[in-house]
Amino acid sequence: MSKSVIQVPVVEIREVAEGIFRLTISAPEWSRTARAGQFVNIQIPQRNDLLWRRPFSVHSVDPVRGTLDILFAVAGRGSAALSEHKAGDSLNVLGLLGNCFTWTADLQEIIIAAGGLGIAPFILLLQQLENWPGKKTLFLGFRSSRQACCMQQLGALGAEMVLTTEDGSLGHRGLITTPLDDYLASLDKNGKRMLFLCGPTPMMRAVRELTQKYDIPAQVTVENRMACGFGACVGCPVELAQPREDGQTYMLACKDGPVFPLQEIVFND
Amino acid sequence: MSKSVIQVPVVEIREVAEGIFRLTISAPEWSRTARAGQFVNIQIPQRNDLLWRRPFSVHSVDPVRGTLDILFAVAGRGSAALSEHKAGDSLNVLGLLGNCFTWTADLQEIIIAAGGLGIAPFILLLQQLENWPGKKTLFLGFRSSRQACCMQQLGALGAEMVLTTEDGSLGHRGLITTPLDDYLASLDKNGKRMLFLCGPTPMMRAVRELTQKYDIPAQVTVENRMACGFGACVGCPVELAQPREDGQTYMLACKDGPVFPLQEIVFND
Amino acid sequence: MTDLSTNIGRLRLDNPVLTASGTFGYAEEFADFYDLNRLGGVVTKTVTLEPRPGNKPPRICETPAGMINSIGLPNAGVEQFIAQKWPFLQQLKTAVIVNVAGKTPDDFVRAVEKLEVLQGIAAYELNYSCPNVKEGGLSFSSNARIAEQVTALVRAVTQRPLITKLTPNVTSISEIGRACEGAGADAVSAINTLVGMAIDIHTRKPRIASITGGLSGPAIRPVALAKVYELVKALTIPVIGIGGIMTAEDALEFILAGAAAVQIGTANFMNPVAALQVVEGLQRHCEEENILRLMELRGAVQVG
Amino acid sequence: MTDLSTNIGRLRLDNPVLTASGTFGYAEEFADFYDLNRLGGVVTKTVTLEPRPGNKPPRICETPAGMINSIGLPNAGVEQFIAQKWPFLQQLKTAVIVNVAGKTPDDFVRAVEKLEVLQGIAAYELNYSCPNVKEGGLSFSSNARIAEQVTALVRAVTQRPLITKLTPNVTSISEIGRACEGAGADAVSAINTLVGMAIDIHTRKPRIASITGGLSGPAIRPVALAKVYELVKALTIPVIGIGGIMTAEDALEFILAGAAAVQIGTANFMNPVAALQVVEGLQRHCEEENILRLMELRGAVQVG
Ligand SMILES: Cc1cc2nc3c(=O)[nH]c(=O)nc-3n(C[C@H](O)[C@H](O)[C@H](O)COP(=O)(O)OP(=O)(O)OC[C@H]3O[C@@H](n4cnc5c(N)ncnc54)[C@H](O)[C@@H]3O)c2cc1C
Ligand SMILES: Cc1cc2nc3c(=O)[nH]c(=O)nc-3n(C[C@H](O)[C@H](O)[C@H](O)COP(=O)(O)OP(=O)(O)OC[C@H]3O[C@@H](n4cnc5c(N)ncnc54)[C@H](O)[C@@H]3O)c2cc1C
Ligand SMILES: Cc1cc2nc3c(=O)[nH]c(=O)nc-3n(C[C@H](O)[C@H](O)[C@H](O)COP(=O)(O)O)c2cc1C
Ligand SMILES: Cc1cc2nc3c(=O)[nH]c(=O)nc-3n(C[C@H](O)[C@H](O)[C@H](O)COP(=O)(O)O)c2cc1C
Ligand code: FES
Ligand code: FES
Repeated sequence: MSKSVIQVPVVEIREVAEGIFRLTISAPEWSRTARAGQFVNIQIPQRNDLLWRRPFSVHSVDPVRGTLDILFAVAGRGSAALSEHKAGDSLNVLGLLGNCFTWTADLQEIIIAAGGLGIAPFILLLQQLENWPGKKTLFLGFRSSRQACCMQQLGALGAEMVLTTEDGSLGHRGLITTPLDDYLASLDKNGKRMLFLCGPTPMMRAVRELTQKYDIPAQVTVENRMACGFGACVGCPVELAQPREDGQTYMLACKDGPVFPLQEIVFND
Repeated sequence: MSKSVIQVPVVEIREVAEGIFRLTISAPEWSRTARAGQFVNIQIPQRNDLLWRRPFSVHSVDPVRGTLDILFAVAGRGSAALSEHKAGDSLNVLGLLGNCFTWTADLQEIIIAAGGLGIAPFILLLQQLENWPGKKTLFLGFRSSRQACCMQQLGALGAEMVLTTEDGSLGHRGLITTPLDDYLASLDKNGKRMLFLCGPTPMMRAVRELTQKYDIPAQVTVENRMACGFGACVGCPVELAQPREDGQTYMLACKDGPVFPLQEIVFND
Repeated sequence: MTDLSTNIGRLRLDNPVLTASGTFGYAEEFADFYDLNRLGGVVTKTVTLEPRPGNKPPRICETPAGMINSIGLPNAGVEQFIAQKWPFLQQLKTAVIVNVAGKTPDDFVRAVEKLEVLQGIAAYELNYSCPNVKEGGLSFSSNARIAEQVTALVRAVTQRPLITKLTPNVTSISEIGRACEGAGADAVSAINTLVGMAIDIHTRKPRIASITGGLSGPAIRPVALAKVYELVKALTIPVIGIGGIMTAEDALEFILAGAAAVQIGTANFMNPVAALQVVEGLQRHCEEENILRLMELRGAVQVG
Repeated sequence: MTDLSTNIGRLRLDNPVLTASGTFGYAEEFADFYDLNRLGGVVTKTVTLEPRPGNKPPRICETPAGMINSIGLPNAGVEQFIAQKWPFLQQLKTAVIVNVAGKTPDDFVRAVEKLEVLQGIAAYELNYSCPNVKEGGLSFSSNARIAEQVTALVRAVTQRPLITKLTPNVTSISEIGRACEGAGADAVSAINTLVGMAIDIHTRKPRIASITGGLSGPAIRPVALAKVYELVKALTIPVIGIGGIMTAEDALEFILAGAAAVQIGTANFMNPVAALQVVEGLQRHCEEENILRLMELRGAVQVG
């Protein structure tokens, strides 16, 4: 798929939870071709002092309307400016960037572990998996019910869901790793499964330990700082746990990723 | 009058002619104390890459509503961003800055020469002169009727008006200096008069020649580039035609001006 | 109550926020906006032995996140400074640092000698960026030998704290800093502006009459921080950080890098209360992070 | 049709817009976005004799109107460059300039010797900013004697046009430029990045793992323009202007200051079609102003 820069209208923007926005843009081609894990890189026009674009995962698509959604949190200056957009405003978007989650035909189950905004890429993933015959189990954790989002979309997408909040205001109280640990322990050892992960670094570390403990292959999507998003600046390295055969010790988050085999990479921060 | 920085709402903004906007802010104190020639220095919040505030003359005031107007043209990045403001938006404004037009009690007539946006400070001047007994004559020139503004306000302010446009689309065709020359020639030499001037540099040069020719004292307001607007950066010098007694060769546009005796200064650009 | 105080050699400041020379006039220009005694101190516009008219306009232009200036150190000379500006400055309870420049080493010495009669000057800051005609246009500040010589000569005529202000336009700022330290400077301040230029493509003229000028503002902050960090590692005397500081967060970067104080420059133009807001922001930061003495953070950057 | 062509010594370019080393990969990364042959030329990412892994993350951070990078010249070495990257580059009809760096003078010579076998390299650009361990961490580019030596050694092994890329982090860039000219360089390019630093006040860590890095982007444009203007006055060989060029207007400032060509760096990240838009903007400017040959504007800045 060739990358391009498009100038597109905002179709809709909604605050779906506290400080969390879903922004819909018109992008007919991408709405048909986007794969879960891929991202777009958005110019923030109001903030001429911000040099870089801001990267966001493709959250979901509607190929019929020709739209693409991102789900984002107000984390700083750029996302704050983005959240002030209105329907009809024009955005300069670079996409589709990065690789995607992949699975083989012989899998029995896909387990998704998402922390907070880490849910973003998985709506598209579940859309892609709509007619997939295997089992889909989603472990989803939020800090509290105030940050919870995507419940409605998830309801329609046919995954079994385990929900936690740190304060117990929705679902089980605690971190997602507790029920995930129990669940992985309960599984028979011979089934072919894959775990997909997206969330904050401490969660990624914890889930990595679990996948090691239960020997489950896993893919993770990383969120490195990015100046370009398409391999030009070499500023977004992901360290490999083992150097590759050709001696390379780093991969690029934007080009070789953002999805990586969980065991193969080192979390630097 | 002590200077201050205030955070105030935009009360109204209107495009009053092609690319020319009148912006009204709430500023009760300044609406009572502003004098014609003084200016405010406005931060452009949308444009974080623009370091400097943008200076604009006080255009008119409404002490009853407690508002102050500026009249501005879209000249570049900052004024373009300013023009996109809406009523209710908040602006950070530094004021009141600079000196003002002054006149003595014994004058018979005040002659105003304004080119284009140069009309901006003179509405306030005419407001101040409302009960002044002398004669007020306004020479006002625009490029064409499309840029003409303030006609309604001027109607109510009791000045005799000579209007020109370069393309003849309103008033006399040509430059303001032609009728001004005729008018000055027609005056008796003994009357006490003062001319107030604001306009583009070529016009200021031409009017200076006329005031020399007819020996009429005049004051002009200048629009130097300004980093601060209150004497701190020393970046806005106005060159004196004759060094002062203490040897000084420059005055500051923002602090010693922006109003200067027309004969005493040199136009550098 | 958090302790924001800091020491520049023997000079104790209530807080580390100073104003940068040439951006704060002689302080009077800012008296309308806030109580100047809330600052750690003020640094005056550069004073020279003889009056200087300043450069031809245009003297300033705006650049991305910065500005270029070539003001030319206009001032009425040290005698008029004493007569006209000192009476106001003398009333201030905060530290008043007088910035001095000259075309020759002797100019510096004679200007400082005249200032020595004034009671209450907290320190001198020597501005070496004035072009030195004798040495072929090179500024004092880009030559370690000359910087050393001027510092030593001024050191000989005053007991007051001496701060030498360094230019970033050199291969090794720490070499110059070490020369000043060796010659008896009590502190260095860095950075002065970077040499910069801009052209109006429509008129095809330089945007500054003197062709090149000094770049300041947020654009240069990363350069300033790198130079301050280099100086802190190389010197034992305190370093005062200057360059693009707009907020308390920016000031903290310099303190973490090891600066004992900071100066607010260009920010004063955009926001006349900027320096006060930096003081308040530092106070707030300490309260939020339970820091009892701000200077605990000095040099606390975690490297390696 | 306006003539946008320019000459860098013997090298003729269809237009003066090149891409800056390290910001355009090996060109392939941009092939999706536009026809690369519309550029005056491309400069490759730095190639070194031996493979280099690059620096630890974080390697980049954003600053006001700029960014800091410390990528560390990761590349697979000159042999892998020839095997993996050259096949794509070779197909381009536009000028391909290969940027070379080394830790020792000998590294430069051996890398260039290996590249000599390739048909179609338009020129070499020598990147002297790689820290030279032998000379105590000083980069080649900040020492005129070493810059001269490396230039002369490489000059001896190739007939191809040689461009030496200069660092701005020196007291006198024209001194280094003159040394390169004297040693046989066909052109100089300037500037490489300014040394810069930023600290995350919350983690108290430098924002770049290597503590300091290189500042680029619009923030540094005024510095770049001043250095280019200084070089143009001091040298007889062409100067290629680099630093914060985002638009055709920015490029024109450099051409008016005397640059024979320009390189687009950081802009490529924000806007992948930036370099093409500069070409188009220069074309449009010439048409609007009735300029038949763009290079009529070279050095046309009106001073005094
Ligand atoms: C491939 C990819 C996909 C992403 N998908 C999503 C998504 O779907 N939804 C979402 O809300 N966010 C996502 N992010 C993170 C998002 O890009 C950052 O939150 C955003 O760039 C912050 O910009 P800002 O201007 O608001 O914050 P800034 O003001 O720039 O910074 C605020 C804080 O965030 C940190 N930060 C800035 N940029 C990044 C970054 N790229 N990665 C990590 N930390 C950063 C800064 O260091 C600072 O501490 C993704 C990032 C990547 C790389
Ligand atoms: C005391 C004073 C009073 C003024 N009153 C008014 C007024 O009442 N109405 C009005 O429309 N304008 C007024 N101006 C001019 C106004 O400040 C400028 O038009 C405005 O700052 C341009 O900003 P910008 O960001 O839109 O343009 P920029 O993008 O910054 O520049 C556009 C062009 O305008 C030039 N320019 C920028 N700033 C100035 C300046 N301060 N003076 C002259 N040229 C400049 C630039 O060199 C450039 O060529 C006044 C200026 C001063 C100093
Ligand atoms: C308009 C202007 C005038 C200046 N004048 C002086 C001066 O007279 N003496 C001096 O030592 N530094 C002078 N400087 C340099 C500042 O003190 C400061 O070192 C520099 O601007 C960097 O800080 P900043 O980025 O916070 O402005 C001046 C700077 C500006 C912008
Ligand atoms: C991320 C990044 C990587 C760079 N890598 C190199 C490099 O490998 N070799 C080199 O000579 N210059 C390198 N540079 C410097 C640029 O080529 C250029 O000289 C500098 O960035 C200034 O131009 P700009 O402001 O347009 O980016 C790099 C710059 C950046 C931002
Ligand atoms: S963000 Fe530029 S290479 Fe990955
Ligand atoms: S604008 Fe700063 S002194 Fe006049």
